[in-house]
Amino acid sequence: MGLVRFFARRILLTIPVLVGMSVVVFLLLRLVPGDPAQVILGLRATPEGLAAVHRDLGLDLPWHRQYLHWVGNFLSGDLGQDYRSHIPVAVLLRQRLPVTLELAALSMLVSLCTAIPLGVAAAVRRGGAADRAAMLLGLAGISIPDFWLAIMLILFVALGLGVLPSSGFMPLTQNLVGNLRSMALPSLTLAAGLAAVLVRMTRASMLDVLSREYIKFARAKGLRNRVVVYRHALRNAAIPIITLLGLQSGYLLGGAVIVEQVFDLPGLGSLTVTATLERNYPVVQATALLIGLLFVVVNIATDLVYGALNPRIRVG
Amino acid sequence: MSRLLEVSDLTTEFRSGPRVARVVDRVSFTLRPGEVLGLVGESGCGKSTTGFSIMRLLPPTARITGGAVRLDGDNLLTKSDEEMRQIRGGRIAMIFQDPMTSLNPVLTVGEQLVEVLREHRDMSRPDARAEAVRLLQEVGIPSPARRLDSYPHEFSGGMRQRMLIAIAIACTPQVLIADEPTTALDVTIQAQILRLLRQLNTEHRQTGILLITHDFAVVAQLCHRVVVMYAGEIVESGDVGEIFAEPKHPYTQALLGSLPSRGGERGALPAIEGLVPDPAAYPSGCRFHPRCRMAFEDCPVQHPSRIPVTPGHDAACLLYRR
Amino acid sequence: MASTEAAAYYPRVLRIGEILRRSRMASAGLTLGAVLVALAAFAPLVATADPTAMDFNAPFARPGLAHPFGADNFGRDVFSRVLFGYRTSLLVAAGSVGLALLFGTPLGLVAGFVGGITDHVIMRPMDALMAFPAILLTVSFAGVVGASTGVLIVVIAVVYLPIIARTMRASTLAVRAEPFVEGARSRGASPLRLMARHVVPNAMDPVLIQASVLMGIAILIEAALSFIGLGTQPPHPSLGLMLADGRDIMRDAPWVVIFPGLAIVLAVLSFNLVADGLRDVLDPRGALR
Amino acid sequence: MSRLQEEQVADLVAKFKRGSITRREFIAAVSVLGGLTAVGGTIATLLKSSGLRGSLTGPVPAAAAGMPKRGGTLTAATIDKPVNMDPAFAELYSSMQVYQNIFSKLVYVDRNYKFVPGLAKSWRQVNATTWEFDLVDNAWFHNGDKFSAADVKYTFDRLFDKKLGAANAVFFTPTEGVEVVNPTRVRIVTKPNWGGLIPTLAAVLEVVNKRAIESADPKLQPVGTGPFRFLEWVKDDHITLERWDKYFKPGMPPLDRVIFKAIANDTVRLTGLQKGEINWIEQVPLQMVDQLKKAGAIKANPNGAFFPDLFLINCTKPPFDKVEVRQALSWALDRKAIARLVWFGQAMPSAEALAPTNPLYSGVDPYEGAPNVAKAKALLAKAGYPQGLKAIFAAQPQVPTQVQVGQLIQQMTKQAGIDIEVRSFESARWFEELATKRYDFTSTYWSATLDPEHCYFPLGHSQSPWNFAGYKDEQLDRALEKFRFTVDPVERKKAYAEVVRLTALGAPVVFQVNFLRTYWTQSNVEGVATLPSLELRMEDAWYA
Repeated sequence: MGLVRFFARRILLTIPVLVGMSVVVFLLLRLVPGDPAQVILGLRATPEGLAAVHRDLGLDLPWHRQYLHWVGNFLSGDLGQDYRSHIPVAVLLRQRLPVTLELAALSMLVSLCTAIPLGVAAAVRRGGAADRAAMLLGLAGISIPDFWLAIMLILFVALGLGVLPSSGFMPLTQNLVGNLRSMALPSLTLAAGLAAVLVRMTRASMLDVLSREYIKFARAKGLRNRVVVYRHALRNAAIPIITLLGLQSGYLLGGAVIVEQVFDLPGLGSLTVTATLERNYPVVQATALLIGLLFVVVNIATDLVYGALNPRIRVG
Repeated sequence: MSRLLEVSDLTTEFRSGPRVARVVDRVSFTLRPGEVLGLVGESGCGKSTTGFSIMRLLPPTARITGGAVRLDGDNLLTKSDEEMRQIRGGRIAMIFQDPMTSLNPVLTVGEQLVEVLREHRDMSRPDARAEAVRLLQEVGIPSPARRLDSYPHEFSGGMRQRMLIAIAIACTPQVLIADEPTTALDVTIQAQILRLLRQLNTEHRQTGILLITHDFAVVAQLCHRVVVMYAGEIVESGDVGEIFAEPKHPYTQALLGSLPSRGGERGALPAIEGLVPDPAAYPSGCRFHPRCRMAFEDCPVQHPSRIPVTPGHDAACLLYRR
Repeated sequence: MASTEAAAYYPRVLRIGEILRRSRMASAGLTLGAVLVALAAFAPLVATADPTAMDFNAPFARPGLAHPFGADNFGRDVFSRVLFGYRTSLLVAAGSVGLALLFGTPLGLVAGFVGGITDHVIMRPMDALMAFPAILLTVSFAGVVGASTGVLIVVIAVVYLPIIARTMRASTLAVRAEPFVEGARSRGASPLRLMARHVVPNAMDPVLIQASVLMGIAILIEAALSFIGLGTQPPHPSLGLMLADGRDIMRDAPWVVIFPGLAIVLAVLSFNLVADGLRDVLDPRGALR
Repeated sequence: MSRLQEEQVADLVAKFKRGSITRREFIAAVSVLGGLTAVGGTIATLLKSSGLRGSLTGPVPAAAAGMPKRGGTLTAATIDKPVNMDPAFAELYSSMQVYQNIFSKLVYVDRNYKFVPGLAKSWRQVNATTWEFDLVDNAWFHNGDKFSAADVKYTFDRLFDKKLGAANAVFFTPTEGVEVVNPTRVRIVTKPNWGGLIPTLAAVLEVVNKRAIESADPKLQPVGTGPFRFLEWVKDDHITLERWDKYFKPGMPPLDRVIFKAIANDTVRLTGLQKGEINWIEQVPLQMVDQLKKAGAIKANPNGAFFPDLFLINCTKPPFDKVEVRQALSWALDRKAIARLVWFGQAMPSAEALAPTNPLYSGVDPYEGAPNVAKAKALLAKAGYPQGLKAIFAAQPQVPTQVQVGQLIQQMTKQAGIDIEVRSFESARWFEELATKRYDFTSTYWSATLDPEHCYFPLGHSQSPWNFAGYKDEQLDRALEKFRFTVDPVERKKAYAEVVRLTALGAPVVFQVNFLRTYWTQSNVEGVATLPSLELRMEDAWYA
């Protein structure tokens, strides 16, 4: 029963935040100079043409009516159409979300598999090879801008060795190998940055836990080293790591804009940028809400995992 | 088999950069089965380090540089890490000082008990759980079956200390090292834990208990023999009765003097002036001489060796030269 | 007693001597940082050419004597552009973090110290600000005022404000619970005096460490935003802009993207080294991640 | 020159264009065939064109190799995504590239600027204000309706419907009315002697069907009489067209199907072609053109300089309100450097909108010999800016060539005393700057250049809605109208030359270069060439 109450409370709490955000995004878009009709008609715009587009898109209505109109459609499941390509926004999001999710999942996976073991090894044998590697990867990782790393990978791996594609996206449904090849370099780029932060956090958190009394007591009980490190230490060290993962996945979902653009991946990030630049109101409003929702889902998931790991704050 | 645990000339040093602190300096004592030996001294005298040296559970900056620790004739210092690991928790177990921090907060109490049983007595999971319930009962925890799957934060300090004890005796160890087991508890709980330890001592006749404490009252209630440490050395050892009746070493006398006895007269308790010496720069000769009221010209020069004052009761003080 | 009293006034971070002595990393970071700042400051002297000067008949010149880092498609000297690019990067980093500190610290201090309703009134908008998509913020600022380095400094400062405020609030809460603060309060010290003499000096350490990290990240953000055309405007050299322009021609002139990128890495690395060094010295147990 | 020689020369020209033989080999081979002069204009044009490494702008010989074979599917990759299939709007060039294969025009233009029959078999100018068109009787709309004159009338009526606000209406302003004489003859009444009717019909008038427009959204469901029928549009991915069996040109089009994809990134588009997944692409990374031509694995099809890039100068506010300042800017330009450095040699320096191959081409350039710093400085002094002036060039980060040209002229004009700041505006803001005339000056391309009227008139005439420069000059207006209302080709060419001269001197717009739009295909694809109307006629394409 506790869990249901927890979910209900969290969902109810997020609704005002999302509504608030949608209003702010709606207003901000209208406040910023630049008329969507002008972008659509470009140099061939004529006064009648602009008026016709405004009528067609409902932009001639007062703002509050436009917002209520949008909310009405939203509640009935209609997210409106992309001003330029007339593609239903729902279709656009359905095409773009999997790309962003796959990119986020792959880079999260790669970074977890490298950062956690390396961070643990670094903490267990301080000053050892793993520790030096962790420090190096950590410092280099957070100092290298991801978009530069992307360009270097394209330059040396894609163009240099001609091994992996330098850009473009092959849908999973179409061809698995092609998909993984097209996602290889982009996820590697994001994973590097994420792994750097993760390895530093894991190492610091493990060092902190390994100095605790209950670890000394576990050793006094004569438990194998593996048991002490992974069952006793890592489970405690995982708590701050999970918090970090929650924050980082927020970045992966909305922030990986530039990596998406450098590798020409049709993800949510690049959609937000192009739509914002073209004043594509329905697309921007929908993507902002979706990214906001993903943030909320990630936060709830982090809290749940928190509870699972840390009995003291277990929920329900 | 009369000598269960024989520590001879054990020396442990902490190295940090140029500084070398000889925290344990040629310490020797023996523990017989069924006996409770008190290792007593002010904090910082090296008694806890002695305990951890025996367990070979020292931090990276510390190293045992001399002596021998024979458990049942085996010299633990020559054991490999793996061999030592199997001994810990099995043949030698340890109880830590602060129950609040010694149990893993994210694992259930049952898990932390069962894992020791499965490790050393390779029992199956169900058998281990059953044994765990029995152990909790033995250390006086109410409705143990139900509490097995609770988490440490759901227990009081006293209960958690009983948990530590249960874990320690899980594999009926030959030697039980208790490092300040009651210091972190309030007085009423302290009494219960001491009663429990005494009860365990009477039931497990073959187990020897090394009780590390700074509290003579605890020594009085629990120990058969006592060893007094000062500045990394043993300054006096003997039967509890004798030591309490006729302490020989000025340091022991001072310690006992500052003990509020029930019947004693009012008035300020005498305190020992000065501070415990820095382990990297011990005073010359007898290390207690700067704070010793009975010190005379030889004390700063000559280093006293432990001389038997009466059979079974020796003291390391120049007053009792052979 | 006087000496410890005085020491309490200056955040330990500022006792440079001690930090340098005790942390090789911090000193490495500081020296690297100092070198970069010097290069940026004396760019006009050090640069081998005017960063905006084009040489029409030497496009894509390879790295060599004339152009240490080679030339771009307009024949502009990459080395000089990197040096002047540093000026923009360091200006943005210092400006944005400075602004964020100016406003974020007091907000965090008051929220942490006073607590209760004030805490919520200050911190809830901060949380909302953090969830806001930074790209929309940038575009709207750039849209209204026109993209430029100045706008960039303000935008990054706005993004950093909640981070600094939250860090300051957390460390204020920690310091406020310290016995010596309770002691001072019991001696009748006014809240203002309390905050100024006791809380701020001791709470600043984590904030200044955070600031150092944020300086590094600010350089990344400036480069990123210029990369997509919303930050620094041509002809002002910016490392991000150079990367963006270089992308199309990197096949023929890889040096046009390699060196600006390396320059960014060095700048950010110096700030991170300093932050790591400070953290090791001032908080060995790593509580201030 | 014998029939055989002509055949061999054509083959050599085709091989040279594909880059499979170098210029030196070409000349050696031709001389063997009987001397350079004997081969005529083609070779001369080829040799004279400076800065054009390996490409050819002379009149293109007819398809060298045999008759088109029937069948096959061609996958084409344009740069941008198509957005709107309604021909009245002509919204985004990428939309036109698709729907020009679904709809038909009354009149078409071929590679050599000759106007050839489309839905109109023949046409004549009955009197000063009336033109009559005899229509084909075997054309069918894809929804089964038979094509007749009524459809032409409906198309025009819809174009002029103010409520619809169709952009192409601007090109037809001189049109007075359209009358149906009989199902196969239609009469168009215009202002007297409008010389631009035929070129405008060939450029922007696709005939639509009333029943189709009213039954489905014309933006999404195009129905025309063209060679290919609209099959499906998988949004954000591709559009498939299928051969229309009842196409009024017998036996055409050779291809069974055409699939249009959009790939924005040059490298990805090129890789697709090289890997064989795509058979036709719109453009390759410009700096790789020579290298690809040498490699010869993929085919560069004959191209034309039909895509002018020009400066738009705001004449309504300082500093460019004074004509001398605009002229000073014209003098300060180095068009060769722009062509070489910004367009990597894939553009021709040019002082006017038309390509040299266009019969009306004037070659007039009052700024012969630019860049000339002295003249520029003198003009600035005359305009009251002896110590020079500052101006802002508005550039869109999303249009790299615009940012590049901005940075380049910044350097060029500095010596002449014009201090230019390049300021970035994302597209929405850039259009806003243009519409509200807040900008100083900027650059843009202009895609309608089949006839000067489609370019000079909208940009230069004071009454035109697209007079972004806000330029008002009686003399130029009169010259534009004189050119518009002249039919005789010789007179038109003279009138056009005058328009070019006046436009250059008034300098509201300053032409810089003409971009050589090149289509690239796999080696077995024949019949594809850039057309002066920039149409993408897939009906010409076939697999060898």
